[in-house]
Amino acid sequence: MSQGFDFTIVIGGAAGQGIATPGNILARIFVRRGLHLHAYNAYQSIIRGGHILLTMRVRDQEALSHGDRMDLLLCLNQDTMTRHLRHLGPGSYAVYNTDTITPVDHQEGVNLCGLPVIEVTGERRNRLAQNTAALGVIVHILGLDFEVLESALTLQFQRKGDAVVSSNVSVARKAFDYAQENFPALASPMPRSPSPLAVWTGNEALAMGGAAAGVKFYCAYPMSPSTGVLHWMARNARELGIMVRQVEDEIGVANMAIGAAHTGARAMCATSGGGFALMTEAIGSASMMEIPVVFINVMRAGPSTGVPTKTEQGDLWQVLGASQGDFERIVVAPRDAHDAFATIPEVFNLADRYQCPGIVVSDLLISEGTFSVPPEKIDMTPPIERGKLIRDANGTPSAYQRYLDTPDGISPRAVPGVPGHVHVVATDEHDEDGVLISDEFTNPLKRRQMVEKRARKMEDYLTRVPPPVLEGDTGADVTLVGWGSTAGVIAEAMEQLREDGLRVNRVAVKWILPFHGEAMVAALSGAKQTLIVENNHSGQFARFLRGETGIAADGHIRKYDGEPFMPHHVADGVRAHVNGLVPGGVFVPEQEIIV
Amino acid sequence: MSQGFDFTIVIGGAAGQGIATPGNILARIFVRRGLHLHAYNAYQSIIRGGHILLTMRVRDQEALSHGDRMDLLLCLNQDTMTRHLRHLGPGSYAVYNTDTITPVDHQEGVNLCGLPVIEVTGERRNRLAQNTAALGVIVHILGLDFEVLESALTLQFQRKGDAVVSSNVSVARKAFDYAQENFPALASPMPRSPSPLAVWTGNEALAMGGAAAGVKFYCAYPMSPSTGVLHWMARNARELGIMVRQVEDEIGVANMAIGAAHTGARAMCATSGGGFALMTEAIGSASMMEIPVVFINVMRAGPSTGVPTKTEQGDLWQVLGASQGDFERIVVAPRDAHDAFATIPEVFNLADRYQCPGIVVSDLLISEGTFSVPPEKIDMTPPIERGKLIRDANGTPSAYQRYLDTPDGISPRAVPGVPGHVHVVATDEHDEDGVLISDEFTNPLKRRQMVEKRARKMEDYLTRVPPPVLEGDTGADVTLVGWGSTAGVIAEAMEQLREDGLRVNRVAVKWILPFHGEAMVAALSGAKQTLIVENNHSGQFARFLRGETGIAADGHIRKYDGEPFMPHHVADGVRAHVNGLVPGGVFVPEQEIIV
Amino acid sequence: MTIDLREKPLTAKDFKGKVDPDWCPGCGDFGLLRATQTAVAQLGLQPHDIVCVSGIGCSSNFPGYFNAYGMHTLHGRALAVATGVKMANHDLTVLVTGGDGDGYGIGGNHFTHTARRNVDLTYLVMNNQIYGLTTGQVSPSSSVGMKTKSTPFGNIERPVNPITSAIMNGATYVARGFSGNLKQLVTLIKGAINHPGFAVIDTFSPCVTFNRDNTYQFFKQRIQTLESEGHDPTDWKAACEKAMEWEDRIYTGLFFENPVEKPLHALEPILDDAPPVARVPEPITREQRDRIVARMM
Amino acid sequence: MTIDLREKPLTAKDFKGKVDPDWCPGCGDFGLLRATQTAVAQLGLQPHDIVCVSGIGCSSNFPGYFNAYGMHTLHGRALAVATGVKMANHDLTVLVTGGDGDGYGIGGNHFTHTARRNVDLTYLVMNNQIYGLTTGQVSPSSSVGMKTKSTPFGNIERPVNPITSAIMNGATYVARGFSGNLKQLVTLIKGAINHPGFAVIDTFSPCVTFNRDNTYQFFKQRIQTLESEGHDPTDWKAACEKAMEWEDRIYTGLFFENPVEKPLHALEPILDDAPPVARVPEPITREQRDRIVARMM
Ligand SMILES: Cc1ncc(C[n+]2csc(CCOP(=O)(O)OP(=O)(O)O)c2C)c(N)n1
Ligand SMILES: Cc1ncc(C[n+]2csc(CCOP(=O)(O)OP(=O)(O)O)c2C)c(N)n1
Ligand code: SF4
Ligand code: SF4
Ligand SMILES: [Mg+2]
Ligand SMILES: [Mg+2]
Repeated sequence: MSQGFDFTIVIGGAAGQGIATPGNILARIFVRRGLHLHAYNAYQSIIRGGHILLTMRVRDQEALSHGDRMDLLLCLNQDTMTRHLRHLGPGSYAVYNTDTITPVDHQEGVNLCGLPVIEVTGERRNRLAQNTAALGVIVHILGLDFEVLESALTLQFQRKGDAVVSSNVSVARKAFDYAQENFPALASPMPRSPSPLAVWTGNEALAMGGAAAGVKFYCAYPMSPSTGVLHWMARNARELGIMVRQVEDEIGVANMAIGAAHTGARAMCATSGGGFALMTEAIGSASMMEIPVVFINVMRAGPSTGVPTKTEQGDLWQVLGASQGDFERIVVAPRDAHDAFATIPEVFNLADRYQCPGIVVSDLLISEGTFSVPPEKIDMTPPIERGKLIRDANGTPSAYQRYLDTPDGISPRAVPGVPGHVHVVATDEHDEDGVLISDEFTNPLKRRQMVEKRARKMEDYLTRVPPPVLEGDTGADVTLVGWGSTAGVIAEAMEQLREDGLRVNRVAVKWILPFHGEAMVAALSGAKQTLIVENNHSGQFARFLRGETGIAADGHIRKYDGEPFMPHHVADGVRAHVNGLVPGGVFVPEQEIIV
Repeated sequence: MSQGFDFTIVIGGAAGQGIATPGNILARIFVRRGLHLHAYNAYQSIIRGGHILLTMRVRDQEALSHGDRMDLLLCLNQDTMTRHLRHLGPGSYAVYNTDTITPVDHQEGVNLCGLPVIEVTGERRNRLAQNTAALGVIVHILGLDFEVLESALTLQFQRKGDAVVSSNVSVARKAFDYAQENFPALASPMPRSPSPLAVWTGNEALAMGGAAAGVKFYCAYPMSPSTGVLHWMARNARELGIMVRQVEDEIGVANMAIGAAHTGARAMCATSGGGFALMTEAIGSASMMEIPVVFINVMRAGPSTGVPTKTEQGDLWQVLGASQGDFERIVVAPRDAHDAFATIPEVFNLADRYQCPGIVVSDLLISEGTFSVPPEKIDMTPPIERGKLIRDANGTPSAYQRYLDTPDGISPRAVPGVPGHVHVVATDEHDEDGVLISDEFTNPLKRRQMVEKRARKMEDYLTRVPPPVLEGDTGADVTLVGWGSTAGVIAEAMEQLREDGLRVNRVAVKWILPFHGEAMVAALSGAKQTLIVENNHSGQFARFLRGETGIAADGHIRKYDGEPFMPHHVADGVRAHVNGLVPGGVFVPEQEIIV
Repeated sequence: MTIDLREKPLTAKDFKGKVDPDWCPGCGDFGLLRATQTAVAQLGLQPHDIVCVSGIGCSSNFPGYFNAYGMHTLHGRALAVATGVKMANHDLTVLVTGGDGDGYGIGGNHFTHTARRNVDLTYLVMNNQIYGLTTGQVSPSSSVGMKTKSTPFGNIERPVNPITSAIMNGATYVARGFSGNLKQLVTLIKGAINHPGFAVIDTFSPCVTFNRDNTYQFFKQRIQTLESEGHDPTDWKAACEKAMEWEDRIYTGLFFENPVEKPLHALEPILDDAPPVARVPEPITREQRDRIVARMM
Repeated sequence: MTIDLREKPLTAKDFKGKVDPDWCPGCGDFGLLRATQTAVAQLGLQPHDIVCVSGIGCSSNFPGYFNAYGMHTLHGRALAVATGVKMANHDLTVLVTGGDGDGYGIGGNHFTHTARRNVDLTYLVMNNQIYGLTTGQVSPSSSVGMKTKSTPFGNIERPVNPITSAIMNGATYVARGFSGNLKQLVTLIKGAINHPGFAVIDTFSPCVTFNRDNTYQFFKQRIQTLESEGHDPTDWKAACEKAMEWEDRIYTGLFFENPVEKPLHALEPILDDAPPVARVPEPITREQRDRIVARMM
């Protein structure tokens, strides 16, 4: 496929076997060489045991998905060998400890790199020696100098003292030497680029986006796969002056964030589906009181508790239907980690402008994935626009009305503490002055006026967010439509299909509500065969899109087994559709890698 | 319009002035005469003060809405006179106490029936004397014998003792006599029919539907306009052996109902929008555990706390988006009180069959409205079908699997206590035996199997609920589409338009999810101009319908000021659309009666 | 940040809201409103320095009748919202007003955890032992046997005791008032506002429309003040014991005070310099950014 | 209704679930599981007579490892679900199992109100003072100063005291166990199941993976049994006082018991004849229907 360097290392083992450490060390090595990384970790809700499979794709250009390949499989236990050796093709490598692991049936041309760990390293007791030894083997295979590994090990273990560092270096060295003698290295070694990259998870990107947006109040209740945002915030709270609170439940979280936001702080909180369900009532209240707050829903496989460690795009309708009644809010689904980072300040600016809640929809794939990022793309001082916010009295106060029915529907918003602007915000319907009209006289004319005032706010919204665009060949045979995190995998599937001679373009939808319906119709107006790709069972986006535009796709590619799409899954779906092999209209790829 | 008897009495006053009593007395008089009643009470969230307006429409045939007319206005205070006298047309009546109330500008031909209450009745102290006296006047106007009122008063006040009865009868008598001398009666007096009717509110109908369905566990947290269901249940609990609990919040409610349902009792709970938001997480869990429970959402004007005493159809998307992930559930919006009553047992049978939650969407208009009902239509022993329920061991237990992957996706469900069927139900994804697959090995193949098993359950669902049908002229010029409670007002608007010479038909949608999309497309296939009528701002049903069928209506008639549609609002909207006078496509009627 | 408009000392009248209360004539809530207006005036507070947060209920309409910044939020959520307000700007005086259903029913978990955290709020509960706004259902503080629309055969659940519950959960100022004793209420409210920590005043506030059992009469016959008995508010056991009395004698006054425990905002070093809201526009510095990015490489 | 299969007396082993626990080796939850299996076997209960309800958390995986009817419900909601189970069929023995976060954090309000109602449940809390399943954040029972992923600079919120809180809220059997003392646990659990009312056993159940502070060692050094001190479980004040000790001495055992108060199901006459579930198919009689309709006319 690609001509440059594109190599995927897969590490498998049980929880508690310490997969994270070699993963981290390799990630550091790669990004310091300026290579791009896209890592997906398939894991379970278990602290020890089970089966973890970490897929690390390294590329000399941006890696938009974790790809389709296994070029090197590191087996930390027999189970990994048994499950995955058959996925390896000719020229690939299997690295394992021959003391405990035996190869199984495999394709021809696989390089079996069995290391007798005890014999080579002399380590009998240390369960983790096999991990460090494996790194020595891998570094050799990649054609790197041992010094690269040595400095990475030093960095990793220096907190634990010199003895730990030197014992690890020595183990790695012995394995490296053994590998040089016994195992073939890559024909063309791993390249390097002059500009080192940084590495983050999507949750860290979301948290940093919040920090960049000026969030000074963050609260949460832990819930996978969103908890990483809380962890980053908690760690950086002191340095950045962010008040971080863990609250008793998600209802408390949402309401506390609303209180802080009303008081003038930018406030954010993140959760996953079940927690978001508990927040919905508060989200509606923020809209009614016209308080800007940002809520993040990191989707995992549902319904209900579902599969907490697996990904899905199954909460779109929950987000669309969050809370009773008609009300103003913004919904956006970023496409990848950097997009998530950059979107948060944008959403805050929009939420502040329109004085309404903003909902950011991420998923496990983005949030818990590990990705490289060019450091210069980490802009921590994006523009901050707080809209019609009154933070001081500015001379003689005039008769202030919190919900003044202005031409654009947006009323100047004073924060508590400002003299002369005392007012009450209310979740009951109220008049321009914040006085309830749900009580003594439920005036239907005033009621209608206030509904229309709030709705009017959003009239110019679509001029402020980019419309969905058609990317790729115009006049293509197939147009793929995705939303949120599938953007990358769709792009890579398109590359594969192009190699097949199929002309494919795509629309990657990000801004969901209010929706750019007309632009979408325009973008798809020339489409010959439209296929919607989404990571759920019922086609949540397809139904939404049809409701907003009337567009019924010609076919669907869906996956709902908890594992994310790989590019070939999408490409296979396109081929099947093009060849008329999808009678029901919905193609569901087989998940080959069973974790 | 109609040729028979069709008369609307409107009573206005402040909260605390005792509007309910004359309202109840008149209602009893009407239904005992076998006349049909459709009453709507416009009120506020206040215990004393404000403005209440009770509209009681009496008809010799079924009254499908509270209509468009005021034939008799009873003013209990000056405010009512000032607000509403101008709504009276020629031949109508205004009844009031001249001691405290003065008429204002009015149309010609209104019969001003001012009663000098103190002078006529001799009652100086008793604030409520004016109400009883007014009944005397009204009974005269309606052309009824005084005995009718006497027996109604006796029935109403007998609990308070003979003295209260006789003083009320005496006041009423004096007023009746005065009225006979001073005010004209109706040209043709109120008729009677041989079969007396009963009277209920929609909430009572919902509760009775539950009782008829065999509900043995009802729990709730009070929330207007759903609380009437709790009140009926509490009152009848002992007689019917229903365990009724008021719980600490709606989260507790939903989960408690789930516990009771799992144990084998039919369990139900009702709430309104904000409470429903809190229940959503549990609703998803019931679906995942495959437990049948019925949740009622009685909509009121939103968003958020909104206008608690006003009506709206604004929670459709909340209901559609209740809880994260894709999951099985039934959503139905009954059309009126009797339909609500009859629907509950149906939903229970379906929920039991498909082992999933059922959601019934009512609104304030249905739930708090007062309606006549022919007693023979109150069938308290509807068919009960509990599906694949195992309530005893039935011989030697075989290897029981709670989530057995059967051909129809429905697995036999054993309740706790049955020997040999011990199992665990789980909100985490699980295998056929109920063992979690979210833990040790999150097997994507099993995951997919279980998602598909649950989805398969609903495959034959549409064969079991009636499809939406086109009612009225085929080949009509305009097709009106409504859902839930607007069925009646649309039917009456159609009558009015037919008198205009406009040919109108309609589809009144009731069963919402899973949706009869194909039948809907068929029903609307011949429509020339489709207009969707709904009681919300954003066109929630229109968007849903388009998403399910691709049908984009030609126009919309919407109302979101808290007050329900009156038939002429809908008719006006149709006329405006037909005449091309609705540039934006959305007609919003003016609410003329300001309460 | 704000212009100081504090020229003239304010009186209770200056704390009247934009509209008159729509409570039923005789409702106990009038008493707490008047007492609060008097207390804040006597403390020399300005309307813009106060935020009054409520949930939903008759009593929760309070902020609309009180001249201060107000938030009329969701049923049961006032304490959570108020904690957010206080954490964003601890220079504000934050009052929380609401009903027994709002606070001890649906809002019970926030009550427990706000007490545990000792957030510096003044929580004024208008306890009428009934759900007023929804027209008379049983509340978590209704007595056993009470007949309501949802318990027509009499309540079978024992009521919460907000006083012992607040004490045991960690509230540091716990009192009981009666809307028939304004003088005591004013004193208690002033003490609560001055107290640095979570202060709860559960106030008997009769619902004259739906609660026929716990009337002014009922309380007048039973109420005794703790002051008159020389109760020691640092003795939690005595406080709990006195709070449990009900049949013949019911105490009002300050049950418990913990003068030592610091409030939440004082324990968080981030808040030492200034409240978050004062730092809102403060951008991430170049050095901060570089430190963060360096850790990622 | 059900066939009686009670031929042979069961042993703890018969209460092993379909799969082995996936808890970390050494996790305290193994102790509570074993103790519960032993207790129900000793009481002669049959698996189908028991329903074990949990929320979400490491500890909440309990029902999967226990041979009985089980419900693995939502995080924090086990007590509400279990109340529904018990109200629908009070002939069942209903156990509720879960974590400290599940029960005292998100589930706190159900805890308070279940205690107040005295629902006849046995509530077994595996208290590890941490959020285990979500990989180590502060919990409402974490000690002040504890460093976790969400409190890297140390926890500043005081922990709940589940014992005093249960007692004050009305639970009628309140105990504390330690998964390092199986014998005591078995006794306490048997007592709890036999007790007609809401029984809570808060059990120290060390999380060996995420809680480095509250280890077996920590507890072994401090734990003292109430039995050994002759504590009187009807004395709530002594119970609360003993439950508050922490630094040097930590008590386990039965703190409090109220043998008089009736459980909720015994107070509701509707349940006198039979549980609702037994009456499910019972239709409305003609007479009942006619009485109802008559009132509507
Ligand atoms: C989530 C939710 N559930 C229910 C309601 C309905 N509701 C409004 S006020 C109230 C209870 C009022 O009782 P209380 O808090 O004691 O206040 P009071 O009216 O007695 O002063 C309820 C149940 C609501 N607004 N929101
Ligand atoms: C509504 C909701 N919020 C958050 C979560 C995530 N979650 C799962 S378990 C858990 C806490 C676990 O702590 P605890 O209850 O103490 O149990 P432990 O794992 O320590 O035994 C959390 C926050 C969830 N499942 N649902
Ligand atoms: S109903 Fe009761 S609580 Fe509400 S305002 Fe009236 S007296 Fe007060
Ligand atoms: S993480 Fe802690 S609580 Fe969870 S199983 Fe492991 S030791 Fe037990
Ligand atoms: Mg109350
Ligand atoms: Mg825990």
